[in-house]
Amino acid sequence: MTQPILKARGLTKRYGKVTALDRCDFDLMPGEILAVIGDNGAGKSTLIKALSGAVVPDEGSVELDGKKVDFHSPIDAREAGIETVYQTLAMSPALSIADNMFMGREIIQSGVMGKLFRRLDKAKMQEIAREKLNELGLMTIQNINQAVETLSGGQRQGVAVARAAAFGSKVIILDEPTAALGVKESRRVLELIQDVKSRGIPIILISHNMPHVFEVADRIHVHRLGRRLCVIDPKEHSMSDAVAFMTGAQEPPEHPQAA
Amino acid sequence: MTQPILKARGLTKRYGKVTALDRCDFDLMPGEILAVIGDNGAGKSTLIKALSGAVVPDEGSVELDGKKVDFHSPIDAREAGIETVYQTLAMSPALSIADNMFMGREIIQSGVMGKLFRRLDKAKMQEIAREKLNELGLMTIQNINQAVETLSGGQRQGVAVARAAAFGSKVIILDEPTAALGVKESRRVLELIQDVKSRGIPIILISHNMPHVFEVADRIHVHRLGRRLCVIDPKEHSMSDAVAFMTGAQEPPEHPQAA
Amino acid sequence: MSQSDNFEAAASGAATDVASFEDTHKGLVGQIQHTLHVNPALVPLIVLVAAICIFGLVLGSKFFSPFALTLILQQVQIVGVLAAAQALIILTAGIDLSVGAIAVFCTVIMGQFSFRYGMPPAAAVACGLAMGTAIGAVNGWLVSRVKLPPFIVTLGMWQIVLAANYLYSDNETIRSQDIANDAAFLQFLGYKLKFGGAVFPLGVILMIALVLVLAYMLRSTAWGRHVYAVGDDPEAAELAGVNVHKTLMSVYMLVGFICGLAAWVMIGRYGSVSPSATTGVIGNIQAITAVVIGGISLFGGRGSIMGAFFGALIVGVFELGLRMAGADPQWTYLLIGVLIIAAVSVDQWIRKVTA
Amino acid sequence: MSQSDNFEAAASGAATDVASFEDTHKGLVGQIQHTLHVNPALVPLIVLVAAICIFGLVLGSKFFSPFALTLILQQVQIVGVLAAAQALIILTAGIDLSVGAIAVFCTVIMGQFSFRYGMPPAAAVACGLAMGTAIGAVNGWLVSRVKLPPFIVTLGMWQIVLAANYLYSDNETIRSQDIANDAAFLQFLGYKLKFGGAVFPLGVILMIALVLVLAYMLRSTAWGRHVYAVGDDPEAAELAGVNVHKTLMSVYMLVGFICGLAAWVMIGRYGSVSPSATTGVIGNIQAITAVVIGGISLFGGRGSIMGAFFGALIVGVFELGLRMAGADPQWTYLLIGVLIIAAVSVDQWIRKVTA
Amino acid sequence: APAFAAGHSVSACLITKTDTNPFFVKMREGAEAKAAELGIELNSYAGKVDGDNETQVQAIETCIANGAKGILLTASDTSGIVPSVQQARDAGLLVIALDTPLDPIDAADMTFATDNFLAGELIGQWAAATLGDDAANAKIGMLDLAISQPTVGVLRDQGFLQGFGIDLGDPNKWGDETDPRIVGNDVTAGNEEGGRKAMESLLAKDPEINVVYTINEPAAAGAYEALKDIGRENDVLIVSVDGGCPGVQNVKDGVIGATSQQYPLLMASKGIEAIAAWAKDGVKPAATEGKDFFDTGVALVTDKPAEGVESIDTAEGTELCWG
Ligand SMILES: Nc1ncnc2c1ncn2[C@@H]1O[C@H](COP(=O)(O)OP(=O)(O)OP(=O)(O)O)[C@@H](O)[C@H]1O
Ligand SMILES: Nc1ncnc2c1ncn2[C@@H]1O[C@H](COP(=O)(O)OP(=O)(O)OP(=O)(O)O)[C@@H](O)[C@H]1O
Ligand SMILES: O[C@@H]1[C@@H](O)[C@H](O)OC[C@H]1O
Ligand SMILES: [Mg+2]
Ligand SMILES: [Mg+2]
Repeated sequence: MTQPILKARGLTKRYGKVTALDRCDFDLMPGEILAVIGDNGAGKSTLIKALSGAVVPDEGSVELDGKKVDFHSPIDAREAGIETVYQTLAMSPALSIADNMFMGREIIQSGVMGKLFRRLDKAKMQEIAREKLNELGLMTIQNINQAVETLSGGQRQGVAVARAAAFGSKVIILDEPTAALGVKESRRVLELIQDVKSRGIPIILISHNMPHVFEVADRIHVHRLGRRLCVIDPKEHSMSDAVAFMTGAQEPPEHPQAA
Repeated sequence: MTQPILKARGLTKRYGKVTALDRCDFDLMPGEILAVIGDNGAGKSTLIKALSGAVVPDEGSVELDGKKVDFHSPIDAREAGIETVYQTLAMSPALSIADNMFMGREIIQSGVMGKLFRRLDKAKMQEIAREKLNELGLMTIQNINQAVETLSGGQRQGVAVARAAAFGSKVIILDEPTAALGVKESRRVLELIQDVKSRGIPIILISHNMPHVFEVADRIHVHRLGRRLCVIDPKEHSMSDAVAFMTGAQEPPEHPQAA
Repeated sequence: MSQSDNFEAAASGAATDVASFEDTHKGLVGQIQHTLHVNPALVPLIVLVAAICIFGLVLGSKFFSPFALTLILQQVQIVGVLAAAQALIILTAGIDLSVGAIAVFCTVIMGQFSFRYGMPPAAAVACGLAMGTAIGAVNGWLVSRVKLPPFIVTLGMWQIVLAANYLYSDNETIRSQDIANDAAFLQFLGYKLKFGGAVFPLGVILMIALVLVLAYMLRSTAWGRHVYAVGDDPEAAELAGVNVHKTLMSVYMLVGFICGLAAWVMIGRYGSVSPSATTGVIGNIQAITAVVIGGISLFGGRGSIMGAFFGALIVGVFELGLRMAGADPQWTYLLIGVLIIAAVSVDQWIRKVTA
Repeated sequence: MSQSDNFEAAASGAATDVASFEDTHKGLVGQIQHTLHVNPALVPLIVLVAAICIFGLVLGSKFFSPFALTLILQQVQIVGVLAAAQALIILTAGIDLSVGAIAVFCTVIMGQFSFRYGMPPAAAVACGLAMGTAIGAVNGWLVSRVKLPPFIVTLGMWQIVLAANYLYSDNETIRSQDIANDAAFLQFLGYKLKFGGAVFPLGVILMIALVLVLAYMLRSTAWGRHVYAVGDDPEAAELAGVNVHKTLMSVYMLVGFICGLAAWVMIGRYGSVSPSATTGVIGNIQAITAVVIGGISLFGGRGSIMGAFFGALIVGVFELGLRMAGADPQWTYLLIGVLIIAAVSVDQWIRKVTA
Repeated sequence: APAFAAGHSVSACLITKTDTNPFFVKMREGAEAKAAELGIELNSYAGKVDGDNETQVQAIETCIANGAKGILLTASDTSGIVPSVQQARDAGLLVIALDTPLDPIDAADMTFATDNFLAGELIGQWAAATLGDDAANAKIGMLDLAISQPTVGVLRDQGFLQGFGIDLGDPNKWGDETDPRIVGNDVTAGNEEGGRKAMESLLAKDPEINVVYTINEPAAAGAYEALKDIGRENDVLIVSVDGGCPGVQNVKDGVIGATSQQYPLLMASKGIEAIAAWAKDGVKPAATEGKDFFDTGVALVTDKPAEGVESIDTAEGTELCWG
């Protein structure tokens, strides 16, 4: 049996009286697309934050490739190869689209100006940014130097997704990447996800869009009240089943492990 | 022929070099559910902001009930009976759910404490808030006094929608009210929309979710590149048509006015 | 009906009870943690009590006497009142550099109106309060309507009011004896209630009452909620239906009025009216310091006015304690610098463990 | 495949060109509007030029002379350097109340290390710069690691450094004549280049060079982008992969170093080393004022360092202009308050019409 | 005072305007030396900035709470502090004003001070005498302390003008004079930084200035730097007040023409002696003959003595200087 590439056991996170994660387990297999579904406030975002170092859980352990890891910041996780699009998007509102896309991995000019004066290659970054946005079909962005805060809700989300996709790595986590996107832009993101998978990189996809989830996911982690309720195979269960499990309308199947 | 209850002509809004609205027209008929669809960045949010006083257009006019209006702030629009859920939700992150729901229309205690000292009736506001959230199925909110910034993305959106629904008025505008909502919560919002309509109040619904749009809308305003491309009747056109129009894949029908 | 219904319908049997978990924080520690989590204003109170205890242990009964403890209240009464005013502004994400200058100018108005124009002292006090309110209104208008940054508006106003104060008063001090003889009402708030060794001037009582009233207004009235909302995110507040302009104007005018009250407290405490009172120059920084030590965020919308009051007391305790211990002035300043940082570190630490 | 495909597939023929509209802002006015929209730092420059022109018209050639105009540069050189430092901190959404005190303390270090310990003056200057950097590092560590509000950290540090400055120096001034005789290198930045009536001390040239270098670093290096990102939204920056701690530490240390440079400029300008220089007490407010007039937001992440430089010059022009016009000191003080508010109002107005 | 005064039975307080000015630092050192000699415990306090009445009030309250026997006070606000002084005297403390008389002067038990008006008058007379006939068309720059016009500053400024022969207008205020010889007033905060900027501003207004009054010697040193820059350091007369050692050295080096020297150490040690006597036998000190305060004296220090103005040279001045 293959080892999970990313594995968590007994994750717990409390905020004062609110319990966001309640002894939660998690497994991501190599090369798969794992969807995470659940009610609003079930704890999905908190779970992936705990996996990506953005939140330090009160209890529990995380293993990457079989080795215990202890992320204290998203930078740690990123260095270990985990790339995340957060639900809040994590953008600097006053900075431009290109600035945001290359934040923390700026391109420096070649030649003296770059070596000696560490001058950024703005033209190149803008060009790449425009290209990535076009790939996502975000043709309504008129000015690539617009500040992110002036973008429409969907445009902003598109920039965040483009950023994660542009920097392929070990695991990609997407927290509701298409929530604010239009029909065309959502489709492009789904294609992109397939694309990344075909490069062998596993993906965690949080989404409330059942048709999309059932279209792309290999396995579905159903989250309820801060923990993993069950994992189902989309080929064996219907969307109605999934919705019934996650809302508590129906008991989960006996053997929670599907893959 | 009935008069539109809310009507706009030639609305234009520019931000520096970016054109968000380009001589846009708009009509909302009494008692109808009008959906507004369009690509990301097409200018839908800017349009409804111009209608609700949150943005003052550079050019163009707005009429409410046949009379020209000139809103300079959302408060003006609200006093004229237009209630809006903005895409950015317009919440005070550090304040509680109840505080946010009753912002600007707080309930004051009866009796001396209320009359003389204008003391708020917190218990009552909390009770109503909890009730409205339960109506929307947001059962994962454990603590009604939680600050809004600590809510999950979907919980936050639920609070904003509950706020608008709780205060019925002349026109209700919803800018992507279900984007971050789960399956169950989205359904409840759709039911709520039908409910409001049955009380005779017209609704403007912006959404990227075609099945939902086609389920509830009486007419669909297709927005493209800052203006109204056409208005279609969901009974006469398919979802595919709508998507083809709004993305520019297909020319719109000859007679843009459907109703 | 659309094709999405089939699976969405499955949600209709969803569970309908509010989520709940067993409470794992048990016992006294858990209780304390929860209390602090819910009432962060208590954190500066803990720092305050700790500071009093430490100085009490070191200095003994000299410090731990009703006389010395009420002396602290007397020494912070002006900063305390100004801190209450400053807290309101900072809650709206503003800052007011002019509070001290307005207060001093109002003392001059109260004094000169009585002596130069022979007004009855009660009327002169009313004029002083009105002047404070008017200056506050100008600040508020510039911030809210002209949309200037509060820092700049009140920096300019600070200079304007201070210079006007010197020009109008001719740099003349009105002596305490003269006020006592001819316009005693100006010194009304200096009247002292004594209980054993404890001394409570009316000014101290006014300060405490003011803090309680403002705390009530902020917590339990719609106005208070609007002040927080405006400070938190003015755009969101406006969209949600708060009249941001009206709220800001009311805050700045109220603050001007409170500065007028501070003026009256000043005359009570010092007896005389002096245009060169240092409050005009450093009162703003003192008030801001108290507010920030009290845990109110300079970015607005977070914190409580009680915190500002405790913040003022914390500084007062440090200052009196170090003076009584006989530290020499530069060492006192140095140590107060250290203690301010330490106090806030402790505060931060308590917040962290109770988060 | 799922049932959603049927309609989503319709998007596949979507238009693929980037949206564009005809440009309706035409002509010179449109061009100017667009330039200002894209470079808001130019707005304070306009205010500056307008101020110079108005004073030039009123005062004639007396003001409009190379001598008077370069005198302004000389008078703002210290505030200009401190404002550059302050701008960096404010861009990270911080504030530094200790800049002036650090600068004065560094003059004392440079002076006393030369005279008390007989160090070669160049080494003493290096020690002064190192001390500035070290104090900056402490500030940065408290802000970034202990997570204290910058206002409190630097307020405490202000008091600590100022007191240390008096204690260490014994309040003794080192006279200009003695420095010129025994440690002339300390006065190096006071050396003057003259072109006709125009006078440029090296300190002024250092200030201008510093501003240009910082402007380059902020605009064209990754570090600069990180500074803006941290000031804009530190949580988002951290999530996006910026090392917030490293960025903050580098900013605070650089600022400390620049304060050391300001110290060297001070010795050049005043000749002597005096622990009671006013810069220690009001240098912070002066620097913040320049920064805010220059259009940098106190909430971080917005504005340019050139703005801060123009802000410092605007204040310098007003001060010299009013003094030359013969306003008496109290009136000058009042009018500067008015002019600061007016300058920012004009700035705000220009921004509005070009939005 | 249990914990801290264990070894001493008598404790005293020294409260100065600030302790950033060397004048007060030396005053404190003088008081500390004398207190150590007489076995008195001394606590020192100071305002945060010049003119800080509030902190001085707090200091007096602390002294009362600490059970001190007497207070030496250089008041920031001469009438504003009076009620607190009264409170201290009512509590049985001896209060002595140093350097700056209270208003009214008898609000303190005694005053040990320089006559600041006289100090100004001496340098005014010296400047007028040195210029001779040119005094009639002199161009004078006045470098004062602060826009709040604290009394020391006003007294010296007005004393200087009186000595120079200029009509004072209101003697409680500077800046209201109409004599055309005055180019203007500016403020310096009493340090080099302020001195230089104020001088530059006055020079920009009228580059012909040839007499400069300065509130104290650091301000004078700053003014000199500005003059040196435009090459006028040798044809302008700078006068000042204080007589600190760097100041006297500056007179010797020709930076300052003449300065009026005062004696803070004397004030302080006399003050401590008085408190010791009060604690021991309950006697209060007496005033100088013919004055309502104890005059600790003032002397004009210059190496260019002028006709009709008594002065000492810098050698003697250096011996008497304070810090
Ligand atoms: N900082 C915080 N403080 C307090 N409670 C929090 C905090 N962050 C999250 N919570 C609570 O934890 C629970 C889980 O939140 P989380 O964001 O993980 O939900 P989610 O499953 O991602 O929901 P959604 O689908 O709406 O995004 C919610 O009840 C939320 O209110
Ligand atoms: N304040 C602003 N400054 C500059 N450009 C802006 C501003 N607000 C909106 N825009 C631009 O105007 C256009 C329309 O934005 P709008 O938010 O109305 O789009 P939308 O149709 O609501 O998109 P979405 O479906 O993604 O929410 C976008 O290109 C956006 O970048
Ligand atoms: O009298 C003091 C004076 O001598 C000193 O130079 O400055 C401060 C004054 O109060
Ligand atoms: Mg989430
Ligand atoms: Mg939108």
